[in-house]
Amino acid sequence: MLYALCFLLFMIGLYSAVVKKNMVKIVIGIMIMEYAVNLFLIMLGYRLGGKAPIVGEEDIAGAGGQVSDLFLNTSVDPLPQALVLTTIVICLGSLALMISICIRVHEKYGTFDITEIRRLKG
Amino acid sequence: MSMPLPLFVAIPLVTAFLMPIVGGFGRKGKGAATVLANAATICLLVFAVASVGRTDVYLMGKWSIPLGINLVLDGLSSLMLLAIGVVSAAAMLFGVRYMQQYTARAKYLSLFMLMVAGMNGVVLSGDIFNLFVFLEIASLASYALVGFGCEHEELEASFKYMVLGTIGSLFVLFGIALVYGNTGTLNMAYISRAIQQSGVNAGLSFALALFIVGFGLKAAMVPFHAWLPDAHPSAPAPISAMLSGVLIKTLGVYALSRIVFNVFGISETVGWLLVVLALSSMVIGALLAIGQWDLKRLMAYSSISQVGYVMLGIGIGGLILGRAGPDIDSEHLAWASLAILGGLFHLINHSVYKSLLFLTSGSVQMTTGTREMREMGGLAQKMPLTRATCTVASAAIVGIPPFSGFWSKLILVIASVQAHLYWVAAIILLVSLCTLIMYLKVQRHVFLGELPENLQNVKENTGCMVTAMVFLACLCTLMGLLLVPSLREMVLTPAVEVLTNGVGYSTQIIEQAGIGN
Amino acid sequence: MKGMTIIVKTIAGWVKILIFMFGIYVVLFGDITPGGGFAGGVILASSYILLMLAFGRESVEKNLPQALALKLLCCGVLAFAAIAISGLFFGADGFFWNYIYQEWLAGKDVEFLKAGIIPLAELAIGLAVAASLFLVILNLSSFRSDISVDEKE
Amino acid sequence: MLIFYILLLFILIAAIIAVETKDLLSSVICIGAIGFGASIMFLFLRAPDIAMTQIVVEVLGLIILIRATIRRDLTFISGDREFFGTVVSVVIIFTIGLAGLTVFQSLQDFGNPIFANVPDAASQEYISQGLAKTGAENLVASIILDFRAYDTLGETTVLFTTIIGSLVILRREGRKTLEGPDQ
Repeated sequence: MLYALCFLLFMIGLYSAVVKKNMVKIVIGIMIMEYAVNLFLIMLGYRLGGKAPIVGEEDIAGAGGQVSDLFLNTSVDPLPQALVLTTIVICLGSLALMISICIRVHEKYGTFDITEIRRLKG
Repeated sequence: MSMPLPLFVAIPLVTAFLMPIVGGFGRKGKGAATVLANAATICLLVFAVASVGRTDVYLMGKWSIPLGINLVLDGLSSLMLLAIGVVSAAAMLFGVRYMQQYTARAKYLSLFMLMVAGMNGVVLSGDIFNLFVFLEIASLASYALVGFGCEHEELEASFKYMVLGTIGSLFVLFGIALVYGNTGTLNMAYISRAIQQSGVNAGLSFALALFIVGFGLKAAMVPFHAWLPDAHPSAPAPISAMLSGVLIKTLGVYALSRIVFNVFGISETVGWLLVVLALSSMVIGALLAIGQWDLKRLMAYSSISQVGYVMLGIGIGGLILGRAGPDIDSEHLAWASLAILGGLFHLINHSVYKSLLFLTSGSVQMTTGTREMREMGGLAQKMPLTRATCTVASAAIVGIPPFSGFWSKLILVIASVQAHLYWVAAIILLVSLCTLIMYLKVQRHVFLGELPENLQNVKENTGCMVTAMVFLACLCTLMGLLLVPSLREMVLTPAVEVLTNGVGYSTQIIEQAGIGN
Repeated sequence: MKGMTIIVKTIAGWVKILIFMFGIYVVLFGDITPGGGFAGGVILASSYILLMLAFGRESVEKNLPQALALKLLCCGVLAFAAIAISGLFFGADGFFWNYIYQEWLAGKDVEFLKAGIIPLAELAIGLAVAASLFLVILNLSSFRSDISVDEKE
Repeated sequence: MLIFYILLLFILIAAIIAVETKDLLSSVICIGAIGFGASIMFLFLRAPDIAMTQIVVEVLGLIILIRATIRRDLTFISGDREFFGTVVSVVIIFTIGLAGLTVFQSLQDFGNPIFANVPDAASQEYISQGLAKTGAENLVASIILDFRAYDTLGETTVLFTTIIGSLVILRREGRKTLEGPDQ
């Protein structure tokens, strides 16, 4: 059910990106889609009553960095977290580039309305 | 191992990082940056030629899979590396002179190298998330390069391209998340093994649909093609050559066929889907192209139609493989291989002649200052070399016998007849006719006819630009030699075997990774 | 942008140091605590952005010119790439091979650089991220009122 | 469990307001609300690294977005594109949404991650061997900078690409006249 709500968020973003005619609204739609994917990835790795994937003092069971069974069985999945860290930065980068293009288009055409930005024919 | 695989990514990356520093030292620095970038692309071309015929699995950071990321070099990857190497070396050389009409050349070189690095990364990656990261590098660099001129149309095309491209990337990312949620791994070989064990459930088939839409957007297959006719003409000519020549094939066709064939395993439904998408791209692209009067826009629509040919070959092969199932007899396997061979051969042909066509259009645009075909004419006397190379490329794309395009189209026709799809063969011939009409139009209106008053003083380009065009034209005429058995065994057959092998990919990679290190 | 009032300027001057220190802390201890190169780099960049909002763009640009920030960015990413490539030379043929932890410090108990290349990579990434975000904000805010790096040459 | 539903509903409502409101500045502020909601949610999902990165990135993203909207385009542009295109897009989105809603049955239940059920999943190995093999207590750091460091190289490159790209896009003059003949 939570997953489906996440997918709904993705669809709201897609709706905004495809249907709206204000360029900033399109960018906002893309941002919402990104949030949805990030949330979905993290949720996939969550374990009920889990622990953050950081080995504390009390989790070390033996020499050479062996961790205790308790930690092994309660830690949440670290892999999606690493992936989301990557996607967050990618999204920030594409946001910066997209906003640069928006500002430049606004300077050239004087509007954010994409139905008026139509020099290229179909 | 003589040469480690990461160098394919590391060389262009380091060159790209160096560009803003080197280019900061005034005029001499810019010259040095240009020389450095050209050396890097030529170096990559040499490496790509050296890697033909090798298979290799490289483990990043010496971590065994699935812990770490692996790079895979097989027949298909080395074919793509070869195409990227050839086109990027020629486009870079062409750009030395052409890009002097723009400012910020050091940044252009940097973005160009980043795009090459991204494409090489996509081609080599054996990890699905890593593939996504490098796909983003290549696409972000191309968004910026499309808007490089900072004029009205260019920015508009760039925005359109960026929105659709980002939506495509997010679809791919959501598909990756679903795949991870269903299989618990990101390594393509392990995903493939898990899918074979559990079968394709609802989540995985939805993920496959997301991948087809996402990569279809990158490849500009017909329902998703809206950005391409704007983006490709707006970019500077060397970048148009890169985008049409290799980018849409690497990010779209290569990634899609890798995932459909090697990770999920081909089925008849997916095969039909690919054939239908390919046919609609071919027909609609060709019909729209005939009506264009903008030289580069015509070529962009023709790209849509030609990518359709590539997908058609791969799709027919997939259809035959999917119909026969896992225990396929040798005759059907041979026909499937032939279809895929046609598709891949057309892929590499198209990357050569379409980039050549875009370079000639850049040469024409630079001397005449316009892309409008109605304002040109009679350039044959003024620009003999451009005319000659353009004619060679047109002959190849139309499919006039000694040139390469003829052979790949012939193979596609034979394969579709063998698959009992006679109407597909008819469509291939009809689309070829449309292609003939559009390139006759180019010849008629650009190079023949009356020379307008204002173009009396134009001169042929010399130096780097002509060298790049002649290099590609020579390749274009010689490309048919790839079908000679000994060369075919080296270049094309291994690539075909990768796709016909299907999900056998997983066991092969896991074995190689275990033994190799 | 001329900057804000004297109160804002004074407080921003103090807070800036704290944010900067916090950013460096987050970057350096990324292998032990949450955070790391990216979060730390963004915090470092935001200390400069605070200065930019309080004192105006010109004074910040005097402090850290665009061309220098671009060079810092290149140095950061080059350092990260160099860490990756150095794995090919130290230790047999492993791109990104963590040779410091696996070979040089194997079995030893040290405080500094305990995780091998990880803290070094965090530093490189922190530098790159801080410089790049600073550049983005500076460029977006200076658009229309200033010439960019290229035309100064 | 309940807290996740509350936070997700909050995010969804903020998203709907962000998409539908007429005022651009309020829609940007709603994006901020989504980001902070997501950040708190990451904290409850036991991902402190992500929560921290999300919050700082969110601040910067908001600065960038506000920079784009403020003092520009005071006339409100609202509404949709052409009627026919809108209807087609909405129908397509609705179908994808319906198709998508059914597929989540195939996933493991929430709170029971897939890696715990696959014997040779990489994540098991990361948790049990991560500290021993890389020396970093923060397993996320050990993954992004050691096991999957190649991804991080790509990620830094993405940032570099976008910076160079936006510098290129924000140039004052795109073209110049050609100097001298080609040699």
